[in-house]
Amino acid sequence: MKKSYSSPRRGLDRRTVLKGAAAAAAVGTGITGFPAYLKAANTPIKIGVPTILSGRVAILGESSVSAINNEIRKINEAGGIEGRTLEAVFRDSRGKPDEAARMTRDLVNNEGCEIILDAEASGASFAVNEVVRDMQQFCIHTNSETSSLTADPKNQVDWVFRSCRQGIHDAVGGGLVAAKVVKEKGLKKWATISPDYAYGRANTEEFMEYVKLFAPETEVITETWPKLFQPDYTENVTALLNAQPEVLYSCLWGGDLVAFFDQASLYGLFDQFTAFAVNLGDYPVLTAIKSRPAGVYSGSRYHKDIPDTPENEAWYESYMANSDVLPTNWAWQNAAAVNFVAEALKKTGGDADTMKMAEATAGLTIDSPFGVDGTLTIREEDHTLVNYMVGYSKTIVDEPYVVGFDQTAWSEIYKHEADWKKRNGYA
Amino acid sequence: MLRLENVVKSFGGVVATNDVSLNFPAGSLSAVIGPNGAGKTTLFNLVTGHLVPDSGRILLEEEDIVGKAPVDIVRKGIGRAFQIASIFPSMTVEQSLMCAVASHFRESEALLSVFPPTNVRRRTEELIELLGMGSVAKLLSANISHGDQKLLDIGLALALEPKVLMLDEPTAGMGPEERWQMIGTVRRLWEQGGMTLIFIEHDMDIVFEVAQGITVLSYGAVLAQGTADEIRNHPEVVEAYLGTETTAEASQ
Amino acid sequence: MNLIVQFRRDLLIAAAALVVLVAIGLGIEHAWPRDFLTAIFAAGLLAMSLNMLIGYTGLVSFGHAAFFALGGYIFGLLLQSQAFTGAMGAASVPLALVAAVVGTGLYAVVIGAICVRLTEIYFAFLTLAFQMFLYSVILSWVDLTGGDQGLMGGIPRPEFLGIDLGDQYHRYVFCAVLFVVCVMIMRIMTESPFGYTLRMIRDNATRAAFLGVNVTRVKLICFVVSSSIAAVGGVILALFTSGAYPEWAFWAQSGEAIFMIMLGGLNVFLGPILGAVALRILNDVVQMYTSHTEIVIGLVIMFVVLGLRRGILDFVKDWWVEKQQARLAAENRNGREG
Amino acid sequence: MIDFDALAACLSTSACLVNQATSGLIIGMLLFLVASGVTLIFGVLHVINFAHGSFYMIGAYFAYTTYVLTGNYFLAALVGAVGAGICGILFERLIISRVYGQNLLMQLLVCYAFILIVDDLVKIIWGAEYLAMGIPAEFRLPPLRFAGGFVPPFYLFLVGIAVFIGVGSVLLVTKTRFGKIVRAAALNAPMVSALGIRVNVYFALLFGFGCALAGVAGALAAPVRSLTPGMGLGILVESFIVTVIGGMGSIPGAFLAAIILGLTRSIGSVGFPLFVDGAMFMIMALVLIFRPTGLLGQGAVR
Repeated sequence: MKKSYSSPRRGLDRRTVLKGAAAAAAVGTGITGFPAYLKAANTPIKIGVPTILSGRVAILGESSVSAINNEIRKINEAGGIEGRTLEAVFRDSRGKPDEAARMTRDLVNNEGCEIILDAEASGASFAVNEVVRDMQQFCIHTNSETSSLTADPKNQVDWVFRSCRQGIHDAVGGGLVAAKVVKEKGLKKWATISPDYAYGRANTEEFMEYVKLFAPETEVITETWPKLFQPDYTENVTALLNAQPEVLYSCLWGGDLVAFFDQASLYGLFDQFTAFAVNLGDYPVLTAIKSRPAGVYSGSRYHKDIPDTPENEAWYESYMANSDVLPTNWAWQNAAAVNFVAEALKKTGGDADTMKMAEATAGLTIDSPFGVDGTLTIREEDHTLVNYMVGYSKTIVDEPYVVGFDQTAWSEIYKHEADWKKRNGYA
Repeated sequence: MLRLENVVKSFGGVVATNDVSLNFPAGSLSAVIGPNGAGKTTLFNLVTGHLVPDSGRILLEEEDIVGKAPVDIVRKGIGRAFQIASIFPSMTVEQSLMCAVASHFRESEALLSVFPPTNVRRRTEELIELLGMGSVAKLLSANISHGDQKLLDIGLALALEPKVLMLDEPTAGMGPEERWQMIGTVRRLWEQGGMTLIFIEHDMDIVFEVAQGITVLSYGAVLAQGTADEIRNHPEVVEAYLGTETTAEASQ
Repeated sequence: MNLIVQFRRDLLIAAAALVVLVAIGLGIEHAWPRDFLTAIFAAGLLAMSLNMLIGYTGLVSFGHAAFFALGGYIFGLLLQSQAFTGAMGAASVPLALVAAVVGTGLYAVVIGAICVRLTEIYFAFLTLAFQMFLYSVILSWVDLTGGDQGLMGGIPRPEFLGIDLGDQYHRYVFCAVLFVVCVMIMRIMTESPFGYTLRMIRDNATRAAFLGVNVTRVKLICFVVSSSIAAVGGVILALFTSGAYPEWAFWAQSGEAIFMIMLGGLNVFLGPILGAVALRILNDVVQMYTSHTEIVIGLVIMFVVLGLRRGILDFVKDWWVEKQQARLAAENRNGREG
Repeated sequence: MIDFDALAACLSTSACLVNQATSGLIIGMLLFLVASGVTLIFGVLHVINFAHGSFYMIGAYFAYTTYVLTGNYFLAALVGAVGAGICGILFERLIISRVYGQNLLMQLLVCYAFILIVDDLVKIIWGAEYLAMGIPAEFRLPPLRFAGGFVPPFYLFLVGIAVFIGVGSVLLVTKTRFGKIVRAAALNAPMVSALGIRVNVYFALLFGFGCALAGVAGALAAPVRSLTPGMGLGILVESFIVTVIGGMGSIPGAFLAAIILGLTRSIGSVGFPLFVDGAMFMIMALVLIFRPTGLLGQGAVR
C-alpha cells in the first residue's frame, strides 16, 4: 500500500499507540496467513473488480471478466504502462450491495488494489460509490445505468467516474425512435412490464416520459411490475392481454427477459402488439430465447455490426477468441473502462494515486471501437460517458439477430439531457 | 381451604369429570385414588387452571378461581408436581430451585441484578436442606436419579410456598423401598410446611398408612370421600374399585 | 450501584476488551483491522442478540435480520432527512440511534405479540414470513427506501461531542463502544434472574408456567430486547457502509447469523462472536483461493452439524461440564460410602 | 392501493376471467407440486425440508440436459422427476436422517448447507448463466381461444399432469400398502420394524417421492422459466407459504392453498399489482393468527 489516508483527524490521538496490542494483532493475522497486505508488495498495478458471478445475472458479470482480462492482456503484451503491468482481481458479490461494499474494502485493504472498477449492477453500485468515497479510492463504475448515480450532485465524488451507458441517454434515444414508429403506425395505447425495483421504475418512467414528449397523444393504459427474478410471468402476461394495449415497453433484462419472452410467446403476445425491449439486444439474451420473435424493437447493447467498423469487428474477434461467454453490454463498458484507466495511467506516468488519476480521467477522450466517431469521452462536468452508440434496432429470427439500427444523434441527447437535469434540480 | 362444587368437564362426548363436589380442609393430607381413566389427573388440571370446567365452581379460600390463568392460580397458592417429573434438564438442582424461588419472590423478570439474589439463595439453601438434596445440589437435573428427579419436581412446587400442594403420583415408577422413602419425605414436608396436601396414589398400603382423607374417583364421579377407615369399609368402594385396583397392583 | 458491584468482574473484562479493541483500531494505521472488526461488531451483535432467542430461550427465529435491517434503515433515513438533522443539530446522531433502537423495539412488540405464542416450527415460519414481508416492502417502497439500491448518497453524520463519525478512527471507536455496551447489556440480561427465567422456558416452558412464570410476557420481552440490540448492529453497519441495503433484511442474512451461532456455540455467551469471526475469516480465506466459496462453507456447515454436532465453544463447555459432573458424582458416592 | 375499477372490469369480462383463471391455475399447480412434497415429508417424517427448492432446481436441470440430448420432452420430465427423487433419497440417507428427532436448528442448518453446496455444484456443472429449454416442438401451437380468453395448450397439459400427480400422491399415501406402512411407521417406528419391515427404506422412499414431486415441477417449468443456480429459493418460500396456509401435512390443504395463492397472484396483478407479494404474506399471517393449524390441517401448534 502506497496510499495513505490524508483525512485530518481530530480528538483521538494516533500516538496513543499500544504497541503490544498492535503486535498481538499482527501475530494473529500472521498465523491465519491473512490479510494479504502483509505479503510482499506487488509490482503490477492491481485493479479490483467487484461484480456478479452467480445467479441470473452471472452471464453479464462473466462477460465483464472476459472483457477486462482481454483488454489487460492486450495492454500487457504491448509492454504494460511505464513498465508496470496490469492485473485484475475479481470478487463475486452475488449482486448484494453490502457484500459489494465489503468486497471493495477487502480488495483495497487485503489485495492491495489501487484502482477499483465497479462492475456491479445498480443496487450495489451505490454501495460501492459510498465505499470509494469514504476510502478516497479511484473508481470507475462500469455497469450501473441509473442516471442519478452521476447526475445527482449528492452522489458525485471527485475521484469516481462512470464508463457505461446511462438511462437518460437511452430514454431520449428510445423515445425518439418509439415516437417515430407509433406515429407511423398510429398507435397510442401503451403498456409497460418492467421489474419492480429502482432501475426498472426509473428506466420505464424516463422512457415513457420521452415517448410522451415526442408523441403527445401517447397514453399508458396499464403497468405491470413483476418482482426482480420472479420465476413466473404468466400473471403479468395475462394482465397485458386483458388490457389490450397497442404497444408494449419492457426493461426486463437477462434471464428474466428470457423467461418473459418464452412465457409471453405461449400466448402469442408478440403477434398482437408492437414491442420495445431495451435490453433485448444483448447476444446472450438473443441466443437464449428459444421462441425468438421477429419485429421487436431492441435498444443497442453490444453488437459487432453497431457501429459497423473494422475496429469493432476486430474487437469482437479478439474478445471471442479469448472468452467462453458471448459479449454483452457490460463487456464493452468494462473494456472501455480498462482503456480509460490505461490512458489515464499513461498521463500520470504509471502513478495510480487517487487524485492524480482523477485529474487525468476527468474529460478524458480515448479512441474506442464503441464510440460514435471512433472515440469515447468521460465528460468533465459529471464524470459520465458520452458519445457511445444510442439507438434502436429491430429483431429478426436469425443471425445477426438485429437489423436496421436507428441511431440517435448526440446533439439531440445533450439538449434533452440538459432539460432533464434542470427539471430534476441536478443542474 | 380448597372446595369443588358441582364441577363438570367433558371432552367431546366423554364426561371426564362428572358433577364433582369435594372439600379439602386447611392443613389436611388427602389422597385421591381411582382406577386408570377415573379422572384424577383431569381433576388436578381443572384445579390448576390447565383445563377450564364446563360448569361448577372451584373455591380456594372461598374465592372462585375458575377461568383464571394457570399463572394466576399458582400465584394464589396452588402448587403442583407432575406424574412424569417435570424439571429443567440443563440446569443443576440448585439452579432449578433458585429459579422457582425467584419466581415465588416475583424476581423472575428482574433485569438489573445478578442471579441469584441473596434472599433467593438463602431460601434455596433452606429448601435443599428440607428436601435433603444437598449431595446432588450441584449436579445437572438430567443426571440425577429418577427418585431425585421426582423429589426435585416436588421441591419446585414447594418453592412457591403453596397453600395447597398437589402431587400427581409422587411415587410413580419407583420400587417398593423407594416408594416408602419418598412418601416418608412427602409426609415430613407436609408436617413441616403446614400446607394442604393432595396426592394421587395407586399403592393402597401407602394411601391407608399416610392419608387423613381419601377421595375415590370412578368414571369421573366421586364414589366416596372420607377417612381411611370409612373408605376401607365403604361397601361400594370395596366392591367396585378396591378389588380391581388391588388385582391390578398385584399384576404389575 | 448495586449492579456495578455485582457485575464488577464482567465489567472489568468488558473494559479491558474495549481497551484492546481501541488499541488495535488506533494503533494500526492500515484500515484492515478496523474494517474487519467493525464488520464483526455488526455481525456479532446480530448473532448474539439472536442467540438470546435461540440459545437462551429456545426460540428458533428465522427472521431476526429484519430487525437488524430496520435499525439501519431508521438510522439512515433520519440522518438523511434534512428536516431531522436541521432540527436536531448536533444531537442528530445520538437521537437517530435512540430512534432506531426504540422504533425497532416497537415494531418487534407487534411482530413478537403474534409470533411468540406459536410453537417452534410455526414460530420459525412466521418470523421468516414477516422478514420477507419487510424485505419486499423495502424493495417496493422506492420513494422512501431507494428500493434495491438502498439509501443512496451516503448518510450524513453531524459531529457531536467532538465525535466526527465521518472520520474512520472516530467511527471505529464509536462502534467499538456501542458493541461493548450492547454485549454488556446482554451479559447482564442473561445473568440476571430474567436470564435464568429464559433458560427455564427453553428447558421446559410448561413447568415454568406452573411455577408462576408468565411465559408469553417473558418471551416477548426477550424478543423485543434482542430485536433492539440487533438494530444497533444494523446501525453500526449503516455507519460503516454509509448506507442501508435491502439485503440486510433478506433471509440469507438470518441464515448466516444462525450458522454463526451454531459454529461458535449456542450455549456459551460469547459463542456467537467466535462464530462470526470464524465465518468471516473462513469466507475471506476461501475467497482468496476459489470463487466457489459457497460449496466450501456448505461443507464446513455439514461437518460442524453432522460431525461435531455442536459449536466450538459448546464442545469446550460440554467437556468441562462433563468432567465436573463426573467429579461431583464420584464425590457423592464416596461421601455415601464413607 | 386497490384499483377496484380494473378489478371489476376484469371480473365482468369473460376474456379476462379466463386469462386470469388460467394463469392463477398454472402458478398454483406448479406451486402445489413443490408444496405437496414439503407437506408430505413433514406430515410423515416430521422434518421440514428447507432444501426442497433445490430438488425443484435439480429436476429442471436434469430435464434440460435430457431434452438437449434426446429432444424428447416427456423423457426429459421423467428424468427430472426420477433424478430429483434419487438425489432426495441420497440426501435423506446421508444427511437428513442423521438429524431426525434433533432440534429444528440442526435441520435448518443442514438444509442451508445443502442449498449452498447444490447451488455451487450446479454452477460448476451447468455454468452460472441462465439456460432456457424453450417450448418443446409438440407444444409450439397457437393459444386456444376460449370465451375471448387465451389458453396455451402447453399450460393445459401442465395443469392436467399436476392434477394427475396430486391425486396420485394422495392415493399413494392413503390407499396403497406403501402408504399405510409409512404412516404406521411414522406413528410408531419400533412397532413397525418389529414386524420385519425395514422402516428406514420406507422413510427414504417417501422422502425421495416428495423430492421427485419437486423435481417434476422443475422439469415441467423448465420450458418456460429460465434456469439458474439458486432458482429454487423463490419457489421454496412460496411453497412454504402454501404449506402453512393449507395446513402442514395436508395434501388437499396444499392443493387448496396453492390455488388460493395462484389466484391471488393473478387477480392481484390486475387489481393491486404493487401489493401482490404483500397480499400473500398477509394471507399467511392471518391464517397463522386465526387458524394456526392451517385451513385443512390438524394438530396443536400452541
